[in-house]
Amino acid sequence: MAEERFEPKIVAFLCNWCSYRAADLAGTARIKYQPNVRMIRVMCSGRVDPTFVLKALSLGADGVMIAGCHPGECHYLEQNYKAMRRFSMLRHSLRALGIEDERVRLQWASAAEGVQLAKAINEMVDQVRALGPLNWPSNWSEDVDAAIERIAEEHTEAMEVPA
Amino acid sequence: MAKPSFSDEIANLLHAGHGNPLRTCIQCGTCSGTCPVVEYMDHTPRRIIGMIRANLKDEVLASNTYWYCASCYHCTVRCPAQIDIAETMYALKRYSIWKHVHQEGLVGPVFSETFVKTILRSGRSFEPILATSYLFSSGARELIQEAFMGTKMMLKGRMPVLPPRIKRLDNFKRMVSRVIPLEADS
Amino acid sequence: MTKKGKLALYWAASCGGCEIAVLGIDDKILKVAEAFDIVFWPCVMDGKVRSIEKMEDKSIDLCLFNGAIRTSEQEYMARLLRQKSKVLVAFGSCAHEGCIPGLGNVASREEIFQTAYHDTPSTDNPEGIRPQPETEVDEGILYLPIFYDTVKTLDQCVEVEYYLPGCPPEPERIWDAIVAILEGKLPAPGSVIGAETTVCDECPRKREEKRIKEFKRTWEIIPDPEICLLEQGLVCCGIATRAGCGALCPTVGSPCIGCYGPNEGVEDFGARMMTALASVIDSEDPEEIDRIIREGIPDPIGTFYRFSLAASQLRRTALTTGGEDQAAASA
Amino acid sequence: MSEKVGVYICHCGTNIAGVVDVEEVAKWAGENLEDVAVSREYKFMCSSLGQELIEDDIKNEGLTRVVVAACSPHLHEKTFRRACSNAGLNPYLCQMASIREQVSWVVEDNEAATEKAKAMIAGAVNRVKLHEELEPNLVPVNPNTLVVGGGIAGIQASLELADAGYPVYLVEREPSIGGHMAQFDKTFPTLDCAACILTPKMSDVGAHPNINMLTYCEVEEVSGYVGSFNVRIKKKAKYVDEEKCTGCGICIEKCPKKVLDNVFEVGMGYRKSIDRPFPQAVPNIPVIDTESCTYFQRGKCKACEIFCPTGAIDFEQQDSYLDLDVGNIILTTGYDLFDCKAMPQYGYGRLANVFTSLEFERMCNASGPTEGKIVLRDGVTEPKSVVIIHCVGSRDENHNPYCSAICCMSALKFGHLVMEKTDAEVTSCYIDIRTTQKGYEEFYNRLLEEGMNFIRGKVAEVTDAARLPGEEDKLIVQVEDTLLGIQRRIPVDMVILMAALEPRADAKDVGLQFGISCSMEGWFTERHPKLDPVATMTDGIFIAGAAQGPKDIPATISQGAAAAARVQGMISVGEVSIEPVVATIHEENCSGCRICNTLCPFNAIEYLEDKEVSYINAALCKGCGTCVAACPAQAITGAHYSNEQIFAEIEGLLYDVISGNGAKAPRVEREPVPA
Amino acid sequence: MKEFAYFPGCSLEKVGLSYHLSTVETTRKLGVDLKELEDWNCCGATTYFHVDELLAYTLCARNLAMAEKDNLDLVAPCSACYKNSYFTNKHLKEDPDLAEHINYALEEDNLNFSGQIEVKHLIEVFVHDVGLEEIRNNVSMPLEGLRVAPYYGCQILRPRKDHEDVEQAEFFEDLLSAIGAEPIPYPLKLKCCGGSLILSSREAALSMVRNLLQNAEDNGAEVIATACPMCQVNLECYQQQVNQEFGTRFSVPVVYFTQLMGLALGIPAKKLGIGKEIVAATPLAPYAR
Ligand SMILES: Cc1cc2nc3c(=O)[nH]c(=O)nc-3n(C[C@H](O)[C@H](O)[C@H](O)COP(=O)(O)OP(=O)(O)OC[C@H]3O[C@@H](n4cnc5c(N)ncnc54)[C@H](O)[C@@H]3O)c2cc1C
Ligand SMILES: Cc1cc2nc3c(=O)[nH]c(=O)nc-3n(C[C@H](O)[C@H](O)[C@H](O)COP(=O)(O)OP(=O)(O)OC[C@H]3O[C@@H](n4cnc5c(N)ncnc54)[C@H](O)[C@@H]3O)c2cc1C
Ligand code: SF4
Ligand code: SF4
Ligand code: SF4
Ligand code: SF4
Ligand code: SF4
Ligand code: SF4
Ligand code: SF4
Ligand code: SF4
Repeated sequence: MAEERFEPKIVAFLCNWCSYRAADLAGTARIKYQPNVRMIRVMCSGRVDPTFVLKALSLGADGVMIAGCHPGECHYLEQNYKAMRRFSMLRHSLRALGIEDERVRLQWASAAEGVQLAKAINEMVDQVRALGPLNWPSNWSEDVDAAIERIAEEHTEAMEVPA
Repeated sequence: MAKPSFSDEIANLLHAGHGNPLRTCIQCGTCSGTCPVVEYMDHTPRRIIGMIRANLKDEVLASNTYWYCASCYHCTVRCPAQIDIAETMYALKRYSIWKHVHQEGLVGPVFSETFVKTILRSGRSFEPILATSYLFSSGARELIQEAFMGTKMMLKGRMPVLPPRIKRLDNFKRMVSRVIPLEADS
Repeated sequence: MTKKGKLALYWAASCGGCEIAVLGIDDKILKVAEAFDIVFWPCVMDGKVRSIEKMEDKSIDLCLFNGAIRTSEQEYMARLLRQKSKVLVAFGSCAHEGCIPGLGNVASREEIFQTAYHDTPSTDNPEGIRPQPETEVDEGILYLPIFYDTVKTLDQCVEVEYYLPGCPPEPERIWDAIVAILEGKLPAPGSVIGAETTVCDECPRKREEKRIKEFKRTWEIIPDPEICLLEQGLVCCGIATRAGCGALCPTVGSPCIGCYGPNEGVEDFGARMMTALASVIDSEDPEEIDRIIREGIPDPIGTFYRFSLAASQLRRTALTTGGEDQAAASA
Repeated sequence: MSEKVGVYICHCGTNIAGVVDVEEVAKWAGENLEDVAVSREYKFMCSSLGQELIEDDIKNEGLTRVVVAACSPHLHEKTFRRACSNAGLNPYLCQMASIREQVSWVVEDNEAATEKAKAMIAGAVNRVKLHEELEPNLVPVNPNTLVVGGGIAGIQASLELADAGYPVYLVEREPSIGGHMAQFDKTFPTLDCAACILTPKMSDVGAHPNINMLTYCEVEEVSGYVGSFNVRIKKKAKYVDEEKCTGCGICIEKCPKKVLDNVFEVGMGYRKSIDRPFPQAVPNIPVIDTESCTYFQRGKCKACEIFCPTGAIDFEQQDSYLDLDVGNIILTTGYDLFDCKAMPQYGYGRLANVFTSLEFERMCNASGPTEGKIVLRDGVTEPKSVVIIHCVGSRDENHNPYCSAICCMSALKFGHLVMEKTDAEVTSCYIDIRTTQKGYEEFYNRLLEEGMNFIRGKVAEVTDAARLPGEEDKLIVQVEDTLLGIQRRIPVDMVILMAALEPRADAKDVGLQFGISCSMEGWFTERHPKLDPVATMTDGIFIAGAAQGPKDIPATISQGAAAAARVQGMISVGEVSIEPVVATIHEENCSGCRICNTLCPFNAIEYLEDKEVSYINAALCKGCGTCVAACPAQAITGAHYSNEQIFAEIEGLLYDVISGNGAKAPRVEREPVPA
Repeated sequence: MKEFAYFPGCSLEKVGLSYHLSTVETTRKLGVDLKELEDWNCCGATTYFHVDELLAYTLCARNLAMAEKDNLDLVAPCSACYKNSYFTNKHLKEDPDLAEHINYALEEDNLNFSGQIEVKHLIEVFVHDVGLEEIRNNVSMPLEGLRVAPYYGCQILRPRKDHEDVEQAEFFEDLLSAIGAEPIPYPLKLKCCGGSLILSSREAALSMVRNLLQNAEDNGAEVIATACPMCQVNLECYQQQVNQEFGTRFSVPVVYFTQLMGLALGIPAKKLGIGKEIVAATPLAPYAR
């Protein structure tokens, strides 16, 4: 049997008008892509709050994709430019936190670009797979209960001996 | 794995175009309408593209079309599907040289190989060697004409007498061998 | 008033400023003393942990806990006081969201020890001694608390009833909170006691629509005294920081650095700053945008998470070195 | 109170069930997801039986939330919302998970597909529990309509509305309505004379009591929202008093200044400094062109003023402004013709006898510069041979990738006209002949019968470099006859370029002004390419005609009428419901930082100076959520896309990861320390 | 003063010696400093690409890398050298994988391509970097009355598409006007001369040469000016064979534009290599010093 391959979990935010429709199109056209990406529909890439991305990563996602209409083609005229700026800011901070660029991706996909979206998803999944699991919560999960218990025991012992 | 089709093979040879496929050709004929040498070709450039797409490998390789292409790039700049036709012609030349299949009696392939060998030997080109070595394989009439002109040009000081060389030839050869295996004689 | 309540105050990883802030309520401290018996306040009066351990559960009415959790001992104290107190208040930014001690989360224990016990110029440690959780001496084994890789907030260790934000909390707000507690007019458990809007609300500066072409550092400009600092290019966290301080910093021309923490309902302070600032950058060219951000905000963590890194969604930078040694040794 | 969620998983025949193990997923959802009261799978959820299933469960099981895992919400969200509504559940308490388009159709491995479907459903269930009941907002609709662009599309739309009894303002930026159609001689495929069918319509517009025709005007500013837009119109000075002018034309006759007409006559003819574009212009009022007028340029002349019998000339006239209130807007701004100079290989502008299609139209037109005679640039010589080149600037990645849709038919029309009016031989060089509408292929057949020649091949170049005998003093068209596989050089006297239709040069600006978007090329984007071709993403703004994409007159008219019908529908209902997916600022949390103020492209966000807080006008908000994501105080919430709902969805999507690492949330409760 | 890395190319060493000489003279006169690449190699004309694409890129990249070392833009007077260098530069800049591959080979010669510089054709340097105004100001012997057919050839313009004028260039005419000559319009000015076919497909090439000469002559050209040694050899040296083959009587001098410029700038004819022609450049005599 083949060795078990790491299957990253990626959350994707798709804007209702372009990229979600691109995903629809990829579906209708039966374009196969890797199943690792789980989609959330938002009205616009401009709705994507950096907190969503941080939340997904802190909950254990290995990567996050934000997809929207091409610059200049936003259904809300120009809101994807805001997404672009926030993405730039977020990436700047994520770098400082030690998260690789490939894990968070901004992807433009028009409603006609099912193929391109599928390609981008495949590419991202491959990149994240190559990086390995992010498993962010492990960064802070220290097992310290034993140490605290020992302090408690020590104190109990000390109390038993009358001062 | 399935063997790549002929059209895939040709697409893969178009490195700079990232294998820009010929699939988007709409067979409009702009290329052939443009081509200045089309009357000498046995198939028009458009047909060659159509034939590649139809995987008519033997017919394509047997054609003289790609050896007649003058690399004028006029078709390339005009193609409405942005296909680099001239580059495709190069790809066919390469393919046929590698596979040693091309129409009998064509001068082009011999010339190309000789030319490249010269450069790999010296780093620079040297017209007399080139002309003579290729002329062994072509007719006497051209030989006389070429010798006639060569002498004339030599008299005018326009033909080199000694072959030029570059200085760091060793480095150069090693560099080349990192890209393609050098033949023993070079 | 029939029976006096019992009050405990404790400090964990903190600077002591919060303790001073408590004293900042001035003569009102007497009213506090009227209402409460202070059973534990290590900073001010002698007391024994043991006596707390012996107390009945929930016998302390109010515990004001300041400081973040950096060591196992602090976590032990947090658990202990939790168990003994009816109402546990995360007092001040450190307990609330990690504050400056929480910025230690940009490094690992290993890196911190390396700096503190080896690399600083003033260190004289020829034998390279480092604190160890366990040391064998002739008398037996000596234990030291474990120094965590990751600083935690109080509520990451134990359940907390209320939060009092600020570095330190303003004395007026402390008094307001105490009054609320005394009068039993408390919000739902889990709430922050404070305003529900941000510093801009209290800031007297004039505001226009915001469009930022360039971020400036404080030493680069002498800000106009009337106009919003952010509009002058200074990264002012007043937009995202909970009101309560009276806009102390921006009023005197210094941009807000965010000590009062995020507004009600916000999950990540830094994200709010990032998104707000990025939204109003005045460019549509990705390279230009990158440049403005890179040059204007060289230290995004220090800028956006100065007080809240430990409480943020990601809590810390990726842990590359250090890790298991101490915890493993103690187990 | 916990919610009772119903989960419905659709097989979509085998579309979903063929890949996703729907039984397993339904069982899993029922057993593992919190608050799920009912979990079912069914063959076709969108069928009436499928919908009944939901309705029954809502009634009988008391469901408070519904999740349908089926196709894309773009397809059936409305269907399932309606089902909920029918059963008395607020429609916004329903959520779909797209397990067809995003799972079964795109995932190869059945197991992986089933896993992904579970995650998507977990996300939807988590989210739907936080949904809120929403009610659409109702606003009244002003019965006035603004139509921008007086081509055939705008004319049709205006007449439909006016005939139905509603007031229309028709704004046209040129001095006369009529658009491109007014320039033509005949129209394919029936070859009716363009003027014969257009002029009556134009005069109807001019005379209609319900139409207020505003020619030589431009829209300056637009604000407001569906039902009540406010529009500011700039009336450019005509220097002729419209009230006094009778259209006698004496001024035109007397004006001494003749200039090349680059607009209506596309450079083929001349006009006076005071003139109307063409004799049948509506309104029949001339306009002074200050750029060329002797008086405006040199301060002397005034011939027109002197001769005008009614004293209508007014050199002092200024631009003026008009403010209108309208309920709906129809944009019918049409197209521009591709600039053939961008393809120098065809010689336009260099080789005299290369004409553009529009030039040729003017030449054929009996009232045009040559009075309908087909002649070479010298104005007298009749061509003996003509080549028509198709796809000039169309179907060409170097210029416009799309097909311009009308030029094949126009080329056939031209072929017919040339052969009708001259003895010339006509050859069309084409890539494909596209004659897809009713009667079009028949027209092609007719031209074949009439003897027009066809060569399949895109022309490579047109040159005057003679090489072979017979080429001297001719234009040589070099082309591959692709059906024969040979290159041909065809010597001819005249070449006609079938230039592409392009979006108006200012289309993107106009789009921005009205808050609608354009395709990459610049065509106005419709709400749905198949199902809603005349509406746009902005409610109350409709599009019709060639502004939406290249099309012929029948299609243009249909769209004009369709847009008008849509507007009539809005007016007759009298009020319009606005999607409740809008953003709201919570005043008590807003600090008045003004970060959000610049962010809304629909100007929905205002700053209230007195309260020092920002405010969102729900009627203007389109619900994009950008401001919601931006507010640093988190004072803005977005209905149906709140942070909590999205967080919940993220948690659901990652259900399998979260349970794996025990870090459900950063805040952890611990057991008390033992005493 | 403007400085460029100069890549003369093999042809200029001998066949196109007069191009080299006149280039050196004219640039010097106009204050352009050409620094010859110290150990350049052949660009391979078009034939490399017949044999191996990567090899072709490698050889061109070696020259580019040497120019990068000096941090100078590369200028080539030969159209083939220019086109090969230009596209190698472009493709390598756009495709980091390709660049990595090529750099692996360049390591052997201690070179590295990083995409720092631009590649220009000599005529571009005159038209854009020096500027027509500057040239006009330096003309001491305007070539008044000399009817010149500017011959662009292929590869200055094609396959580059970012020139807005690939189909209808005018800059050669502008340059000729600037030195006082009279550029004659003739439709085939951008057509291929068949240069790369002359050895391999002579029949085709000769017919292309004939068409060009015919078109230039029909339109009244006294001389043809070229900007490429290949074109020059092709159009000039094969005239006799064209005459034999087609029974024509062409005798049109074909000179380098730099030679014409040199004369106009008052440089002695000898220094410009005038006199090395096979078809004597008699129409230039009145302007020669
Ligand atoms: C050469 C040629 C021949 C053709 N022949 C035929 C044919 O025989 N049969 C056929 O069915 N179709 C034919 N067509 C297609 C036909 O022209 C179009 O289908 C039709 O004209 C589209 O009408 P429209 O109203 O959408 O646009 P247009 O005719 O372009 O009208 C748009 C109007 O809007 C005005 N306008 C533009 N912008 C503004 C603004 N910002 N503010 C105010 N006003 C503005 C313009 O001045 C113009 O009056 C032909 C097209 C061409 C190019
Ligand atoms: C194979 C094929 C594929 C196609 N694919 C596409 C595509 O991908 N995209 C696209 O845009 N178009 C496509 N089309 C075209 C599309 O089918 C038509 O444009 C569209 O269906 C026309 O709709 P309709 O309502 O006019 O007619 P119809 O769909 O034919 O509907 C007419 C209805 O009227 C009923 N009816 C008929 N006579 C009577 C009567 N006397 N009394 C009562 N009822 C009656 C019929 O039963 C029928 O339900 C395709 C067509 C075909 C043949
Ligand atoms: S020009 Fe391009 S699209 Fe047309 S036939 Fe040639 S390769 Fe195909
Ligand atoms: S590049 Fe070759 S195929 Fe293309 S037009 Fe020139 S000679 Fe013909
Ligand atoms: S200075 Fe700071 S606190 Fe004051 S208004 Fe501006 S952003 Fe807000
Ligand atoms: S609801 Fe959607 S998925 Fe289900 S049967 Fe209908 S179309 Fe198919
Ligand atoms: S004033 Fe102007 S418009 Fe009137 S007649 Fe004179 S030139 Fe013509
Ligand atoms: S309609 Fe005909 S001529 Fe026009 S672009 Fe389409 S195919 Fe070409
Ligand atoms: S961004 Fe938020 S706090 Fe600032 S003005 Fe807007 S709503 Fe108010
Ligand atoms: S949600 Fe979008 S449309 Fe609505 S007010 Fe905010 S920015 Fe404007």
